[in-house]
Amino acid sequence: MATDKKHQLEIVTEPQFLDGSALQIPMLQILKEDGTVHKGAKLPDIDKELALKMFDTMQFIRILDERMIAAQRQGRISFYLSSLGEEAASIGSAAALDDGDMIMGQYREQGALAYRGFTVEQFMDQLFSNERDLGKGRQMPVHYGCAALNFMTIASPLATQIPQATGYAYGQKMDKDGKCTICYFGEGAASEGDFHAALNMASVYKVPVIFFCRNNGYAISTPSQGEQYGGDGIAPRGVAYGMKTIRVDGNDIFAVYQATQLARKLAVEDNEPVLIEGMSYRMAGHSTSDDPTGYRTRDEEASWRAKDPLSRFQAYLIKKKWLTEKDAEENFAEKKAAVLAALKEAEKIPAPHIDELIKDVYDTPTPQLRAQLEQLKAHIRKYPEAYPKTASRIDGGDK
Amino acid sequence: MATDKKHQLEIVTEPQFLDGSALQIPMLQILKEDGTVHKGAKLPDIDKELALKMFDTMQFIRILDERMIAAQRQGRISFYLSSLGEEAASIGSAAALDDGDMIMGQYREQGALAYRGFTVEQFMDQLFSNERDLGKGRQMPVHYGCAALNFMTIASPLATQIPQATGYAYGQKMDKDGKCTICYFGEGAASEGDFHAALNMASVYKVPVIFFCRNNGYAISTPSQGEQYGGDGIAPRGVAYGMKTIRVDGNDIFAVYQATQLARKLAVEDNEPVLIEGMSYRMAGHSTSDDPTGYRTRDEEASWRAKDPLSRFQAYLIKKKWLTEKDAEENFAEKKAAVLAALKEAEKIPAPHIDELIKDVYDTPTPQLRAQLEQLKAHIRKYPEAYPKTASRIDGGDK
Amino acid sequence: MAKMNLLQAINSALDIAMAKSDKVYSFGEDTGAFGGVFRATSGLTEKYGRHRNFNTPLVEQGILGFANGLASQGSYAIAEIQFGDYIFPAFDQIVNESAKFRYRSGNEFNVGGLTIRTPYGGGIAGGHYHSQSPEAYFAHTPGLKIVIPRNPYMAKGLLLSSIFDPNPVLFMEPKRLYRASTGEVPEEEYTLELGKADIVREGKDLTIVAWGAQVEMAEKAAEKAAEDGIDCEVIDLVSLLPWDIDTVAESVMKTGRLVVTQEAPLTNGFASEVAASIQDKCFLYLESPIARVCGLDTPYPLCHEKEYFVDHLKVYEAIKASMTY
Amino acid sequence: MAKMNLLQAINSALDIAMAKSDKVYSFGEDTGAFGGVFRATSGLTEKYGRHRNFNTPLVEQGILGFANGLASQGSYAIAEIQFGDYIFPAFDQIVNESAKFRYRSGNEFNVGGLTIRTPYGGGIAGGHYHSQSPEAYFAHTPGLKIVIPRNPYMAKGLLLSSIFDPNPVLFMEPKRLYRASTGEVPEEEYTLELGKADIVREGKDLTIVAWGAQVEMAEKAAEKAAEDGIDCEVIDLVSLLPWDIDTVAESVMKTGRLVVTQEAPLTNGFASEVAASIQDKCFLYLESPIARVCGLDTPYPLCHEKEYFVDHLKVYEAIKASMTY
Ligand SMILES: Cc1ncc(C[n+]2csc(CCOP(=O)(O)OP(=O)(O)O)c2C)c(N)n1
Ligand SMILES: Cc1ncc(C[n+]2csc(CCOP(=O)(O)OP(=O)(O)O)c2C)c(N)n1
Ligand SMILES: [Mg+2]
Ligand SMILES: [Mg+2]
Repeated sequence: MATDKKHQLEIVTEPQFLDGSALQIPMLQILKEDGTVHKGAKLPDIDKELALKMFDTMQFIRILDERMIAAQRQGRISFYLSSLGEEAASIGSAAALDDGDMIMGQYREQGALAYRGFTVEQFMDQLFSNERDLGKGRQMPVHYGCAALNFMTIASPLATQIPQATGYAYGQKMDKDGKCTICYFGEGAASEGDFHAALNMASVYKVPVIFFCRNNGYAISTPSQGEQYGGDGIAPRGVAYGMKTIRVDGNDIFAVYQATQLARKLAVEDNEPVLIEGMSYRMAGHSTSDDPTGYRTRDEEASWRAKDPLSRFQAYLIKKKWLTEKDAEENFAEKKAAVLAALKEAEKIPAPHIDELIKDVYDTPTPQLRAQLEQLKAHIRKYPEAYPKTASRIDGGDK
Repeated sequence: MATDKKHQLEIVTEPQFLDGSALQIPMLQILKEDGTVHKGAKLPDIDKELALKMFDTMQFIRILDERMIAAQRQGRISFYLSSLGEEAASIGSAAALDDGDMIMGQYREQGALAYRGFTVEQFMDQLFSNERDLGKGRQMPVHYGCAALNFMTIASPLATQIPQATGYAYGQKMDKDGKCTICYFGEGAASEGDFHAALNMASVYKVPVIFFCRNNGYAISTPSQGEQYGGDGIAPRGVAYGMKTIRVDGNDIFAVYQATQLARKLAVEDNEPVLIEGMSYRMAGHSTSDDPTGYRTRDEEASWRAKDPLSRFQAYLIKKKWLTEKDAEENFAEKKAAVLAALKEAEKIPAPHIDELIKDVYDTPTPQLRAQLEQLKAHIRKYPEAYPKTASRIDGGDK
Repeated sequence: MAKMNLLQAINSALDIAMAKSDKVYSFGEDTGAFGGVFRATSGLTEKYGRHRNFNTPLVEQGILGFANGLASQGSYAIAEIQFGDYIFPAFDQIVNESAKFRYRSGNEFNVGGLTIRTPYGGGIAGGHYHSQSPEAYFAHTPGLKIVIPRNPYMAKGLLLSSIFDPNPVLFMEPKRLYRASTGEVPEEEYTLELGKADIVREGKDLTIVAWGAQVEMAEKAAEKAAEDGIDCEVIDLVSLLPWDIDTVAESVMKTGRLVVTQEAPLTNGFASEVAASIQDKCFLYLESPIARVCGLDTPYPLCHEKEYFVDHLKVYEAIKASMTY
Repeated sequence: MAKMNLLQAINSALDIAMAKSDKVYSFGEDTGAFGGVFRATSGLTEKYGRHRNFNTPLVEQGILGFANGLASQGSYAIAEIQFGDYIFPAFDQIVNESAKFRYRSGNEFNVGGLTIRTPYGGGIAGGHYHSQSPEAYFAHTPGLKIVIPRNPYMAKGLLLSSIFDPNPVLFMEPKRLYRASTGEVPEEEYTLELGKADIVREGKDLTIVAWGAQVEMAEKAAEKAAEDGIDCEVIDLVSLLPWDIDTVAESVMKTGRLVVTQEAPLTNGFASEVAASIQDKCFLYLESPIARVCGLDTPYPLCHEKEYFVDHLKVYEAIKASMTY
């Protein structure tokens, strides 16, 4: 009832304005920057196998990102967008989920996808828009998606996936399938109207969704504090929506894992939506189209290199004797070789056939679309040299 | 800097989820429901003249609203939307402002407009869409606007005026004119994406704007608590944006006045945006198109009648001896007569000339629009009986 | 068969769809137990529970975002936007998301289960923001279907088809006809083909194309023209995306003349698409220019609604002008 | 005169406008000291301070809401939307607010000081969401002006006109030409008339209508056709709202043939409006159907961009088809 609530309101007779200081939210950290554990901190329940899988994925993504930035510089792909420095956020959270949970990402969550089992070949096929790409080469590099792995296809418009996650989770709740949805987004995207809609609706409907905000300090060139928002980041908004909320060190894979594991329990068992704000830093440029020297200092970047999530976790694993320096190096070399091999293979695979152009607009192409395609093909046949990627195969389609 | 903030974050090593209970915001009340003053409460600095002007305006609006609901039932106007029960919120806040401050309303702020000096004739001209209407009869009843009184024309799309208020206030800040903007909206409209954009941007830019949320318990049939939002109303969002925030009893004109006066000081002197949440209740249907018996009980309505802002204020004034019962009754009768007279006059004034149809689309009509108008006029001349409102005057325009 | 008005026909379609599958959900502002401001969803909460038919918070972009997500999960999501005039905050979710969901994913994911219902159009003293006919804003969007019924029978069959069509559908309801239009409607389930135009009156002299509430104006104008001995064919487009260009072209090849009418402003309305396509397809058959009878290029006015409105007299005048060209 | 590319011309217009009046503000995502992702606003913060040229939070509906409010206050608000593909969250603020602000208030208030700048169009390997040409979505909106320059000289003069025009203007910048198109541009202030089309090549056999980046394709196609002895007239529409129907009609009455080209998908694009209007105005003069050479009715694809793109060859083929009809 609308009125019940008001009756409970505490009454004061002197005006007092609150502000951001009324709600300062601390940050959960388990691993310190040097990879040692905070005194008294309880480690999440992670065995050696799981820990090494998480580490392996982090290492793989680090290699993939670095290699593909280089490949873009060499002109082999048109565009790339890395998650350098943020691997713990996506991998630590993905590891705490069930494989049946839906993942909706923004575009910097290749770690979560790799953790789910997306192969290096699959990554490359998407990056090269070749005919093996599950997305049929239609979107820019890094817009991965895979129904079999419950990883929703990435799309460029920011924040649109956030209310979609609320809707997806509503379906899961009604299906009573014991699954939840995790939705990643940047602190920049959290300024969009869709963010507000999503969290408010999730709070009203009580759906099993985990909103994971990667607060990496920047939205392209725009610094978060003071230019993206005026308050204490994103977490206080969760409280304002009456939602379970926690802030974690996004570079501490244990903090991320633990918070996500508990969040999943709240989501799946109690239908409580949860907001997690992971504090991190975007180590590279926004994408290969961006040069961050235009808006931030090398000193600032260096100060964050000391907090690197990969070396932090590695230091822990070595101290714990679950890993040796040598293993780490050998694994690194092996993965690098695999990435290089897959890259070389993928770039040779041809582009999708021109017949694919009109598919999937609707479940079946309309007569108009068929006519448009035929007209286009006739045109290509007339000027094959102008359309070299498709002309040679134009009459070998699957129609 | 993006990083400074993070360094200050308090670190915890045990996961703890916050929720709405971390921030419960009390409500300022000065006048109790019976019109007596809370013990120890400091009254705002309001002299007899001001108090009676506020009371007069409340009474006028109450009469106008009741009369026009009746006029709609009689079929004399097509639509009406009252502010019954919420008069204190708009009038108490408007009274605390400077006449040069911009008011941007939603559609239930006729009280603020009347306080500024909009005449009963001006109200009627708009309600009857006659040729004297400042809005040229183009919008539905209650969509008032008046540049001379710094009252932005009301428009139906909800929440769009909230980011506009941030922008308007930005201009005021840059002009250094010592003025601010107040922006009213319902708790329903606060669910829109535009609300989020507006408050976040105001917090980032530090502009002299007062966001006044009239939380009246309903958005048409949708109750606020649990169906519009899951948290503790709208006020906690202000805190989350790092904005000065206060919650007041919206039916207590002193609480409203005092909070707004202090808010204006924060806005104009410190460029601090402020969020005020006024708790109230929509006593009538949403509009004359609505019948609230479909979604709420008479008991609930009755419980709020006891909190009526007009009788509460009247009780205070009589106790204070600034007003007698008899004065109140006589004033009531006088205003009612004026409303009736204005109504009768306004409904006789003709509709705007057909030439007005194409004006103000652009600063000057385009050739295409002129041609369209000429074609329309030729058509009306051919079928005058089909367009009786304009046909007889069609060739007496001002072109 | 039962006598139903357009609202009842819609309610009946929703009822049947919800009974048919547990995975059908209906939601929007005030659409829960209250049944919506026009009462299209009344009774559904009682029958199917408050988790199947429910209120949303007041946020159109959220309604569509939520609906897209729910549909992508495999549910049938029926989202109501209270007035067509308020669909624009959801424009991004519809145009950039719903419409491109399948294509961009290479068919890994889709929102085929999505149906957006919204009342549209004028003639109800609603002024700027309760009268718009925004169909053309959406008609430039591959991936979306747009369907507009003209009467109760069409409304029920088309809505059932839309709900279970494997593509996102924008279903626009002529609100002027909600209670005004009544007719015989089967009580049981039936569907009508999407993408197919309907010849509602045969004629040989001139073709009139209309959709939604304008079909009535076209028919009235045709009747009036018949008194002058002009024999009009009236086509209800029914679907605007994809639209049935062949039926229209065939008719125009027969009649040689075309009048297209829409409530929305002239410039870049859907009538322009019809005219552009048909002059191309039927160039050698046209005996006079294709006429568009549309709203003026102004916002929808309140006090001059009668003058602004595209009534049968305006359509009739266009017919005569075309015949005497 | 100086040699400038299209970006520099825009930057120069902004610079001049901001120098001219203290009440000119420029803002958008990343447009502050950094100068925007394309650098159109670079140097402005340095020159005019961080309160005149600044970053916004990442929220397009907020950018336009803020801009509408600022313009209604009497300021000149120049809002950048980073990519035309991301303008849709602001659709409501533009279509329901900016465009109707003056009309709905009876001219008590207006947002004439508003200019919306946004890069649009394909040819840059941007896929679905960095390639769209959304002009037609806005062209159905009385109250708005839409302006698209084809080269640096036009860009500077038109942008200065747009900024100080007493109506809200959507100014769309062909991003493929940002650095590719260079030319002589006066360093000082100058303006160009809005609403006026520009005949960029005279000819007598066939008229080609284009706007923005497509003008280049039209010109190239005209050159190629000239080799076949076909003499094309090329018209840059420049303004889409209001658009200069008279100039196009005059040309078509002379040539008898019309090809309209646009990057956006065919259905309900602005080319449809041009075709619909011209077949009406020039019915007796047309010797062949008006051809529309447009994108296919699909989302903008990445890997088949070259095939999808409306290049000069496609325009050329349409010219030939029209000539031999
Ligand atoms: C609706 C929309 N607006 C603008 C953009 C352009 N854009 C792409 S990424 C980006 C910054 C995003 O920042 P954030 O959300 O913090 O994520 P991060 O890149 O830091 O991971 C912008 C402005 C977009 N893709 N979509
Ligand atoms: C964008 C938009 N969506 C929907 C509507 C229809 N509508 C008009 S008033 C209203 C409820 C508003 O509730 P609230 O903001 O709480 O204000 P109140 O009426 O209670 O004062 C709705 C849904 C609208 N006018 N604009
Ligand atoms: Mg970021
Ligand atoms: Mg309310």
